[in-house]
Amino acid sequence: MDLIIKTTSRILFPFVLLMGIYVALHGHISPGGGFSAGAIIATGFALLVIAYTEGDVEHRFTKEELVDIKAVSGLILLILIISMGFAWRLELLKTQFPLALWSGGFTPLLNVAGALMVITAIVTIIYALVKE
Amino acid sequence: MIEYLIAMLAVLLGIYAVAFKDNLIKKVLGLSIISNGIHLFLISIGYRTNGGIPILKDMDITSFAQLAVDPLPQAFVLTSIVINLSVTAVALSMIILVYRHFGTLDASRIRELRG
Amino acid sequence: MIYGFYAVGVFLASAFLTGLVSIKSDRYVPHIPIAASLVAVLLTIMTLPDVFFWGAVKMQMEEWIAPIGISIVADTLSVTLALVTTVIAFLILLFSYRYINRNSAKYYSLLSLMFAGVLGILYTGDIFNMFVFFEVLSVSSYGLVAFYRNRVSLEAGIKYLIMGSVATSMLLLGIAMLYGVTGTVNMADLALKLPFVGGMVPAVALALIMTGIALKAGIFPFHAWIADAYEGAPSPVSAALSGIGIKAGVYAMLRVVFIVFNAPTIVLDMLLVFGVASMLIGALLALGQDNLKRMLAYSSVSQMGYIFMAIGLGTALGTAAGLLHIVNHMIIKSLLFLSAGTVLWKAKSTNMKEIANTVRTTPLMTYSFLFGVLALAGIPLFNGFVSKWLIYVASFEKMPLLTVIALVTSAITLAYGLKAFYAVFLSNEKAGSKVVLPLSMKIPLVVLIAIIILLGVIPQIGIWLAEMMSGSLNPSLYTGVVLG
Amino acid sequence: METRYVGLVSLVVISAFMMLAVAELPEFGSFQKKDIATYYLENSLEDTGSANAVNSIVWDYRGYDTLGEETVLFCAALGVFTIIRRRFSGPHHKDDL
Repeated sequence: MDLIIKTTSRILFPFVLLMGIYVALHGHISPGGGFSAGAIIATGFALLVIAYTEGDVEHRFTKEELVDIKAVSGLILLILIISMGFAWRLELLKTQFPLALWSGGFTPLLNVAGALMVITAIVTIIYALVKE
Repeated sequence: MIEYLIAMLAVLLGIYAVAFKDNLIKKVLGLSIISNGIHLFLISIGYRTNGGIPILKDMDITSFAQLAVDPLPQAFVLTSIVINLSVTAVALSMIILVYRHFGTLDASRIRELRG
Repeated sequence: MIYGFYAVGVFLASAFLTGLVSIKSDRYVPHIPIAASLVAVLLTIMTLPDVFFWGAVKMQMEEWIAPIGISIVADTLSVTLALVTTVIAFLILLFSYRYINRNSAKYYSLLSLMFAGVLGILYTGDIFNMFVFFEVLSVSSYGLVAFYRNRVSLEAGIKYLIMGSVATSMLLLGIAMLYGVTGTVNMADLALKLPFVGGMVPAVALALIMTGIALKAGIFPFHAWIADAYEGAPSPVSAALSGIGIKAGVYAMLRVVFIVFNAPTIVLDMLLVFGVASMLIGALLALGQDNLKRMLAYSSVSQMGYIFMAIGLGTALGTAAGLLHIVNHMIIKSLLFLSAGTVLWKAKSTNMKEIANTVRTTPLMTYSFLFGVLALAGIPLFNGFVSKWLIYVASFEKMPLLTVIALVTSAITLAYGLKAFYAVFLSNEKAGSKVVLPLSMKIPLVVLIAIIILLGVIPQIGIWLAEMMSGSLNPSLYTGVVLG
Repeated sequence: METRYVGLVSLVVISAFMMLAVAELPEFGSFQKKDIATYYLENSLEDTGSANAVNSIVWDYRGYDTLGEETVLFCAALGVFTIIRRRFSGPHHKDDL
């Protein structure tokens, strides 16, 4: 990939990230939420992975052989958050703490966890496919 | 009634692609066409004539309930999109290796070559 | 409280923990799923008393009123199947302790997710939730079928994937239509609202759902993928798929046809026709196979035909016989695949002739395969006999011709079973490497043989179980419990 | 080639069947028989505290579905990794059994 694509993707990446984070955090007020935010940020990463040969992207991820185990475990942490939420809520601790600032009870927390989950999954899949 | 037809046509197109196209990648594309057709069908089931998006902006609850579109199929579509994504991801990674092993993506030829 | 339902969470947790543990060392990876399946067995046993006492128990996710949230229902049918599933899951995981030595972290994660998917289907009372867990079951088995990554398993994997996802899309389309017409997704609510809906839509929705589920259960017109998938997959995975994966499809079909649509007669007759067809075709195809795994795969198709035929009879005895045959077939088929696994462990190919002169089998392997074949064919003193005898009696009441066909198929089953038994086990006094079975492979075989003989010698257990299970198939009890 | 005709015929039959069913679905914009949906619209704010009804359903009312869906995503990532392992061996010999 020649220089133009590399530089533009490098410049563009932070804005995509910002957009994704905004959508994730405001899931309970504005449209979008966990999944769309995850998709947005994942496309940001995909942009980088495709623009750069994996050589340069390598420094974004840890060492080569750790990548696939790390990716798997990365997913796990996030699923644990979600299943914790699910299990915790199963005990019907319905303490509806009306966080004034967030005006959301429990959903924003799960939105962010879901978004992280989707990002890790898609990024690992893209990375595996590109590296192949 | 006509509005649902388009969704049905998409599903049928997808089925045609999966059943009759030989190239594996076309089959996987057919799968996502079926899936998108179903999503269109789901959303159009939940539609309400000139209904607004189901997000409570600056309305009181009762008029919001009369105006907003049905949110339940949208939740199903969200789930189904992610499922479709994961199935396509697994399918594509398999196709990469099938191509490496068999040298071709033609489903009928693969069946002969598997020996 | 439905403790058995937490088994789904236990399997999910074990899948994720194996991934985490695999970072440090691969040595402790198999221990987690095996422990998890033990906990799952315990949890399911804990639910047995109150389910069998009340007939059906409902638990609501976060206490929303019935049709709003997702309702979790455990009735006698789902708990019995869940118990058999968790026991077999434990045995399969134990069996693969020494069988899979490379990439074991991913293998165990995917396998425990597959069991989580099956248990999720068994316990859910919500039709969309059943679709989601069908997907969990199928996506994890796509990865497992293509686990060996050689020519055969890759081709099997891609074919299974394409057929599987078309099936689940049809299922989703059927659910979408039902939602369009009735506005609810909760099965009990659907059962109440569907009779008031006229016209064609329920019929088409049922047809779509049935095609999706029939494809998953590998019935006659859609049985193409089964032989390849079982041939390509590692033996414990084929045992899990045929023992448990297909049964989730049959359970879902039972749930939809009997509870939601209240068993319309046309559907039962169709089940009868498809059952008889797949019974015969499966048996004949199995007869002609010289590959051990493909033969077992086609015998699964024919046994599923028995189950569908028994249920298609429509009589109370027929359904009871069919349900009992599901349980029996789960146990027998897992035993057969695991014993085939022990043989194939050291053998290079799955062709029966070549196996004969490469592996000298130990007595345990020989007897386990022999007992499995005899039980499959319904020979007295084995559990297969109890359910097959009920099927013969039930089909005799309805149409004597069916009993004749059933008897002929059992004869064919015996024929191809013994043919495989002779080819692989009896004719190899010659060289071949002595196979020393590790303990982790011996225990599952011994346990399964014990269960088969126990159920065979004391048929009252089976008959009592069949009555209890068929008791849960009446919609009024189900809707009463769920909707209060 | 005859399998093509059989396939085509079955496709035509399926499409006719589906069109019939579609004809009887409720009117496009009509919102009848949706009591559950109206329940969600009415009390999603005070039950889950989020104005976005779709999000409250996905994450709170039917969170169990989303958990199942996350596991599907997790299975896919694992499936891709089991299939594309780094030590990919040559095309023509039996892989690690």
